[in-house]
Amino acid sequence: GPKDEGAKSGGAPQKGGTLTVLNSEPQSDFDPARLYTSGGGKVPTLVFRTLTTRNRENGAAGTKAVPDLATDTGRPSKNATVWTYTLKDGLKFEDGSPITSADIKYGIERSFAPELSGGAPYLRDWLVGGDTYQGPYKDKSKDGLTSIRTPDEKTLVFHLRKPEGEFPLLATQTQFAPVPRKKDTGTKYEEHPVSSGPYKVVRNTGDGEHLLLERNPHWSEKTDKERHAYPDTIDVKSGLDPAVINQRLSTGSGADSAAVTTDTNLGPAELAQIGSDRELGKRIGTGHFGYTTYLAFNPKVKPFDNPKVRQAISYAVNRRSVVNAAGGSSLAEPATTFLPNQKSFGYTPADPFPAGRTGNPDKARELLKAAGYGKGLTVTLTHNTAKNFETSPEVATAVQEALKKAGITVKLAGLEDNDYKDKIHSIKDEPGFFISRWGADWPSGGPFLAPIFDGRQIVKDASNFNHAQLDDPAVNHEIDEINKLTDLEAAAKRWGALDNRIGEKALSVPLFHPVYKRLYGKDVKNIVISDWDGVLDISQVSVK
Amino acid sequence: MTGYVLRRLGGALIVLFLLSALVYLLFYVAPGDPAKLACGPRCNAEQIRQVRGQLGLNEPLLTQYLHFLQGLVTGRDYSTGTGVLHCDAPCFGLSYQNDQPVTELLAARLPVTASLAWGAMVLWLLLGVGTGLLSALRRGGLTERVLTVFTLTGSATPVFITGLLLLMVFCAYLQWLPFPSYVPLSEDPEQWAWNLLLPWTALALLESAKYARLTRSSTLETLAEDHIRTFRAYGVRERTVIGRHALRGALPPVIALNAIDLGTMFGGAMLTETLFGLPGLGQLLVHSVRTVDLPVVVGTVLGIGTAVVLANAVADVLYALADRRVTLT
Amino acid sequence: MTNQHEAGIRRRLRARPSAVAAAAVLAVLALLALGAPLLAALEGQDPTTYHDRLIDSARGGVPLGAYGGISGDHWLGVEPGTGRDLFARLLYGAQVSLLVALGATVVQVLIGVLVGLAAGFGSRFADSVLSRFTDVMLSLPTLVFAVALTAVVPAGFPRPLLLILVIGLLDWGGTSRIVRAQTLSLKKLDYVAAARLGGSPPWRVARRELLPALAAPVITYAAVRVPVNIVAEASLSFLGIGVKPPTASWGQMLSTATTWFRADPLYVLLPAAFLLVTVLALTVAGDAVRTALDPRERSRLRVGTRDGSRGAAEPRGAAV
Amino acid sequence: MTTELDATPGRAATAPLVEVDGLAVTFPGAGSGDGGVRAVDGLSFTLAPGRALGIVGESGSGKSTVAAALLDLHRGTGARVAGTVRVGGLDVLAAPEPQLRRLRGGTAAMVFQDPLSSLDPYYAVGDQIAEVYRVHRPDASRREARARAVAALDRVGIADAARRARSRPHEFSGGMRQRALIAMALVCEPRLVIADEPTTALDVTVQAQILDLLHELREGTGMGLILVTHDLGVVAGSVDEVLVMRAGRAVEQGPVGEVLSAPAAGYTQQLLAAVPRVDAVREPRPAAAVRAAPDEPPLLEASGLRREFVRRGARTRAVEDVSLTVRPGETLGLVGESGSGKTTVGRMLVRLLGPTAGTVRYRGRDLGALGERALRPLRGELQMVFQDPVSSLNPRRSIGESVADPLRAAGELDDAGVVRRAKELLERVGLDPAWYHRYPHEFSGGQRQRVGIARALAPSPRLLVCDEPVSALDVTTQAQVLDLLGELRRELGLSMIFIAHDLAVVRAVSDRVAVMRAGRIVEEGPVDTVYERPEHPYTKGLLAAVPVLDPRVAGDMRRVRSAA
Ligand SMILES: Nc1ncnc2c1ncn2[C@@H]1O[C@H](COP(=O)(O)OP(=O)(O)OP(=O)(O)O)[C@@H](O)[C@H]1O
Ligand SMILES: Nc1ncnc2c1ncn2[C@@H]1O[C@H](COP(=O)(O)OP(=O)(O)OP(=O)(O)O)[C@@H](O)[C@H]1O
Ligand SMILES: [Mg+2]
Ligand SMILES: [Mg+2]
Repeated sequence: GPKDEGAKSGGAPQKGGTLTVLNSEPQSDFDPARLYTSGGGKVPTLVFRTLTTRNRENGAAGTKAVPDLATDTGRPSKNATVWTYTLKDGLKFEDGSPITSADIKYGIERSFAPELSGGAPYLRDWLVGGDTYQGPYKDKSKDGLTSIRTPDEKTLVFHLRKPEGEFPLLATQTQFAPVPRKKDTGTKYEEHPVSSGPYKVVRNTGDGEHLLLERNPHWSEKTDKERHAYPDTIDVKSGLDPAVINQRLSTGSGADSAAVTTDTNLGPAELAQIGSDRELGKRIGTGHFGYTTYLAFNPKVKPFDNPKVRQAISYAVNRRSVVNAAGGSSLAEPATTFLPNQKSFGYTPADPFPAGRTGNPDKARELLKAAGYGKGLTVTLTHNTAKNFETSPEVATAVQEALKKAGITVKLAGLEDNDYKDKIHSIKDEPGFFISRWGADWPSGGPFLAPIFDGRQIVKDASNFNHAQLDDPAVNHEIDEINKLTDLEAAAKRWGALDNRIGEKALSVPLFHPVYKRLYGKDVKNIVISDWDGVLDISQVSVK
Repeated sequence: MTGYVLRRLGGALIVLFLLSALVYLLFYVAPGDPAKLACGPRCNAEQIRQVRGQLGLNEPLLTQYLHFLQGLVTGRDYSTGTGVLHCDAPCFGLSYQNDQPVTELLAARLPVTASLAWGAMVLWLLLGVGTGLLSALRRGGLTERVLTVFTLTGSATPVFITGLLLLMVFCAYLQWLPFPSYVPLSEDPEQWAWNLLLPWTALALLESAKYARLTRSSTLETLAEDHIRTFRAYGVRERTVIGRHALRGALPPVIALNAIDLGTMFGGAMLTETLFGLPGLGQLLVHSVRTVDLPVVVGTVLGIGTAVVLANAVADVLYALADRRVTLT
Repeated sequence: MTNQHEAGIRRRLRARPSAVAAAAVLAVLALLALGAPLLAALEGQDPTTYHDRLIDSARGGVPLGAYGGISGDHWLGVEPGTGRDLFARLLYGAQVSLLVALGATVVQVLIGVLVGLAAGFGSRFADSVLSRFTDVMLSLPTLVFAVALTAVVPAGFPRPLLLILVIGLLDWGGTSRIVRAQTLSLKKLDYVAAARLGGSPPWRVARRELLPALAAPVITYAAVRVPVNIVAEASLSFLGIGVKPPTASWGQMLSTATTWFRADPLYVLLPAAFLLVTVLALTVAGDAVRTALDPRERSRLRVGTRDGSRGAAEPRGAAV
Repeated sequence: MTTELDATPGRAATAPLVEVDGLAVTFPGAGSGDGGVRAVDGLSFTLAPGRALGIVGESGSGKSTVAAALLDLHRGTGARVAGTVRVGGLDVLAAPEPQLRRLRGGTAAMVFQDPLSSLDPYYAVGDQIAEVYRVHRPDASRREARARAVAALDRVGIADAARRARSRPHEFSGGMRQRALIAMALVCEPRLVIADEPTTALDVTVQAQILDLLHELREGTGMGLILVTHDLGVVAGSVDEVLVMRAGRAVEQGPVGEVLSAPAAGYTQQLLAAVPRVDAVREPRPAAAVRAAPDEPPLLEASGLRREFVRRGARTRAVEDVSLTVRPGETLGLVGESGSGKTTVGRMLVRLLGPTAGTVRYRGRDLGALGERALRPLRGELQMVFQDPVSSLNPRRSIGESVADPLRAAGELDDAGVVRRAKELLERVGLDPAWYHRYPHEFSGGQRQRVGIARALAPSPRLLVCDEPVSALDVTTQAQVLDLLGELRRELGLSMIFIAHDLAVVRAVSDRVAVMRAGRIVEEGPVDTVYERPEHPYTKGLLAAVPVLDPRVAGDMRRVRSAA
């Protein structure tokens, strides 16, 4: 589509040149089966094409799925349990061989192999037979995963266990990228994945730390409306410290002037430092990603079984200091709803326990008194000690300070990252009160609300995300109903309503939604940052 | 001498063996489930179970450890799904996180750490031995006082403070130097050195202080020895006495300490690597501990341990070689 | 030790102006740490209250006003992101840092002396076992150990104590080596042989003949350990296993401050300066104690005589 | 108190080589008040070319300080030097640095006491000598200097000098090192050689060789010699005049024959009287003690003792197949040169060391078969007096406590009893019991040795191993301690093993003597028999090398040695 209204300068983008990518995390998982989500605007998008893909547009327009390998975003059966796709003509792998529906089926199948773990759980949960299938390495049967049918070389039919109106959004994930069975080398595939996109891997050293991508001659621009592929070469250097990345981008000497990063944001200190520098200020892109940091309650633990206590805490929270602790108003927006404040999620403004900007301790005290804790209350707040400003211990202390005013003494239990994750995601060890965050797998209320509030997603013996262990038939039913909708706008409205309904139960206290600020090199043009995940879209930029 | 070296090495092997066992044990109590981490954030119980089997975590700890030891000696084979991946003889296993042989990961990080360590060493030797000699010669004078303050400050400053101050001055205010990031030596030697200059300096400032003190006291000690008196009594110039006789006697402990420091640097530069964002062994260790990546943790710890233990052994041998008197009494 | 001997030590300590200055600095620091609540009250602040109005929320939470927000109310400015008072945090931080460093030193010295003495004075077998064990401890990276230890310890366990234990249990190798080397050379002295001939059992020999002689090198080494342990506390905070928030320690402050060195230099410089001064003072004091306890210092002048050199040659191993 | 040393007419005509007038050296600080230590106080003497002067005196009397002052080695050390010193016409104390450097080694060369530590361990001996040569002959080539060094080594009697010049000091024996130092002194053909205790670290046989060498060189080249020593026997055969020092002052000066045969000063007399003589017949022994029935079972019996030491892979055999017996009341002397294994044997006998092979039986019981615990009751009966009075006392404990320690360990007495007994013991060895609470550093070497003896006596031993108990002491103190030991032996009926390298000392106290060499006993027998009719050639050599006090006899003996 036509690109780039909000950004950028100096003439139309041209083909040619080398784009440098400075990243902190190496692309050590470069296997489409192992990537958790689509890799969005990131490096994998240059090599893997999928059935559908994100709309590469700035802002909210970018939250829609659009066709990629397929001719459309999928044709659902009436109840949305069967989805049919047709491949475009003229699709080729980097070796010139044609891309067939079998290649896509195979790519999905191998994502079930335990050797290639790491992907998102949706395919397992949605596809018929997905819960038991173990991938093509173990299962040598001719038909493989039978819920994916390939009646011919161009057609794929997916059979789902229940209606899933958002299947086109799922089909953006890299598991839907074609993998030629003959070229599959199992766990070693990631060293040199076979490209279906505009670039192919020429060099991959240091386990994805240094990648060199060059044009894939068999990629045809005609079949791909979404990727531009302006630069001739893409040089990805990772394993860098975030501070180094931002420093190099702002200095922009040599190759760094034509550099971007796809995984590093500006931290509060960097933002403060850039401050009034106008030149740098112009080179900052702002991205939104559906994310919420919140206080989670486990009502199975006293005193959080008492809604009044939960409400009191909701009233007492001082979101201003929380936002400041999380990096200030440029990097975090105060949250009063669980759903991120974006239309695609179905955001419907609400504030069931209005705490104002700095908290309402009086109201909180009142509630506490009513709950029988008039003389004060001591609770323990569990948090992660990892030094990441979005969840920094300062957020916990900000909560602690605010609750102090309401007569609640908060003891902090900071846990080391692994320990923290182990505990909060285990039904057995789950603390009563902790800081948690949730982000969307794609921009919709479904993957945002269901794992957290769907009673059937309470996981007993693995990672559980339904922290409140809410199993409310009404909520469950509504989730099922919305999933049946294939009109995503209509669905969004109902997700918003559901969010408000759940919010009134005070099962969590939304704190803030993060905002991402990304710096890019001075010679980089055609900046596109969509609200899908707030990442600068690498497939759009040009350096000439 | 050979026998001594052999016994030293035997001892080193035992230490490494114990070290690996200890890490296995510690790992056992450390929080986090590697299978969950490797599987991704939202695996179900069945997936986790399968991944656990895939990683060999279902076996009892002892069996795992024995397999690990076996792998060290004979190598191991791993299934890639479509075929097998052979991990050659000193096989520390595959990373849980990304299935890379640990040896490869270590090999990829080693140049960074080695660049850091060796470069810093050259610098701290120049700085340390130089100032040490100077203050030994000008003892009691103003020069010594100034140098003493310098060395004390140097050794009293944690490396991340020195590093930060250096960053503040040279990168932020003066902007003379790039914010360090690693450029391989083979790629661009000039950039390599330029980028590493600050970390080298930070480490060298810290370490050189120790060397200055050691060189100083060692030189003074040698100066107090009888053979120095002999040469003075024969009219040899003070300069020659110090340059030829005192320095030669003062060097063995410096050499020995240097070997040890170089060894520790291979593992101990964790803070420096973190501060300057250099992707070395120290950073790998931090990362792998965070992700409960046992093979990498064990591999790195053993790698670092080997460096430390070897350095100690080398230091002893060097000391014995450099100081003839040790072997004879 | 004789009174005369002690007087000599005291005289030698007093004769060094740097030692006196270091002692003064340490005394002031101790007062600041102990008087933290009082001084903070004097300033009218406490170390935990957030001051949202003192920071520029839109610019990452950098303190408003020049020099990190120094003002009459906040003598040393405020912390970015939270607006907490830096003066109060520094003083309270001193408490934790010094406590942890001293405690860890005590633990290290206790273990180090015990292991070193047992290795040096025990049987050959005990020596090789303990020495190997020491080697293992010396080459074990702190991080692995610290993470493992924090995991087994219940969350309610007081953090400073945990830090003392982690640092103490990890880093006694140096002490034990020094003690062992000293013991080995002391053991050769005739008075130890004489004590054995007199029929004293080994532990008695160790206690009466060896331990007193070990005091000087151990005290000296301990004085050097304290600053090292302060830094260790800071480093553990770097790795996220420091004191629990909202408690401040210099290490914790430094580790959060690292990213701010451009935007708010004072935030870095203040804890760094405190740490630096403390460590420097401790090092100078430790050095002074060492030279004062070292009787060889008296014979420094005897350059060129046998007496001057013989004594000086022995602790070479210790320095390495 | 300048005396005309140059008695010989004719020599007086030439200008003196050395002229010292009113020399005073003060070392600053050092604890004792502001004045510091006045090590040399108003010393004057002269030395004519070609003559030899001996400076003798007890330890600490200032001999080395004088020697160093001749080359102004005190310059820059903080010591204050007053008076005048002229060497070869140069006013040493006032000379500018370059002239002083020319003097050092060029005009006057110094030979230091300790041959090992006086050479740089890191460089070849020949190179070190060549270096000194090039300092004084700057235009000499490297090769020439090396040739000179080889020649000098050859001259001092190092066989195969060209090859040995490439060895490092530690590859040389003690005697060879001392020769190398002398070669270094000779290489620039100085007019004066100052030898500061050149032989104290050496065995008697080697000592004799070195003294002979110095004598020959002096005769051959006509250089002057100043020989510093604490051993009167050493000066007897080697110098023309002596100067006796005490506490920094000269107490007597004169021709060597006169001073030694008819000492004028009381101190010199005392000194001479205290010197044990190897030819002296042993003091009469109480019959009861000596003849304690030869058939009585031996108190201690060692057979086939062997001891090896392993150090960094190198195995040294310190003691090999040593068997000996000690009967009750008897004293067995053990002599031998340094490193021959005496101490090792002694320590094995009291079980401070376990033997590698062989057995030690004490009163019929095999000590080796007893564990540490079973041994403890016997410990008290086997005691040892150590050589070094400094390291044998714990500097951090009062002497009384050190003596009381074995008593406490025995646990028989209560606290008051222990203290009482310890004080008795102190008194017994001639110390004031009131000194119970004093610390070792407050005592002199002789007094400390007494404390050591008191401690050894505390557990009421039956056998006392004395490991060179007097070698660290000067002659006068040495005599006192030996007297004390003799007394104790008589009164308490102790058996003793007396270890020493000094033949004269051993003769003075032993009933029987065993001569050790390289770990083995080469000869054993009643003391008079061995000393008067030695059988083993080694023993003979040893006895022939002992310096004697009579200068004439010394000269005769030297001639005999050089003829042999
Ligand atoms: N550098 C010095 N500083 C202080 N005192 C010293 C120094 N050198 C020597 N003395 C003192 O000066 C006195 C004379 O010492 P000197 O070494 O000349 O004695 P000596 O006669 O050579 O003794 P020895 O026979 O033991 O060698 C002694 O009391 C000694 O302690
Ligand atoms: N602990 C030890 N380790 C290694 N070698 C030793 C040890 N003790 C003694 N030796 C060696 O054993 C040999 C005999 O030593 P010992 O001390 O018994 O000799 P000594 O006759 O007492 O000599 P001195 O007269 O010098 O005291 C020497 O070569 C010595 O180097
Ligand atoms: Mg002397
Ligand atoms: Mg001996």
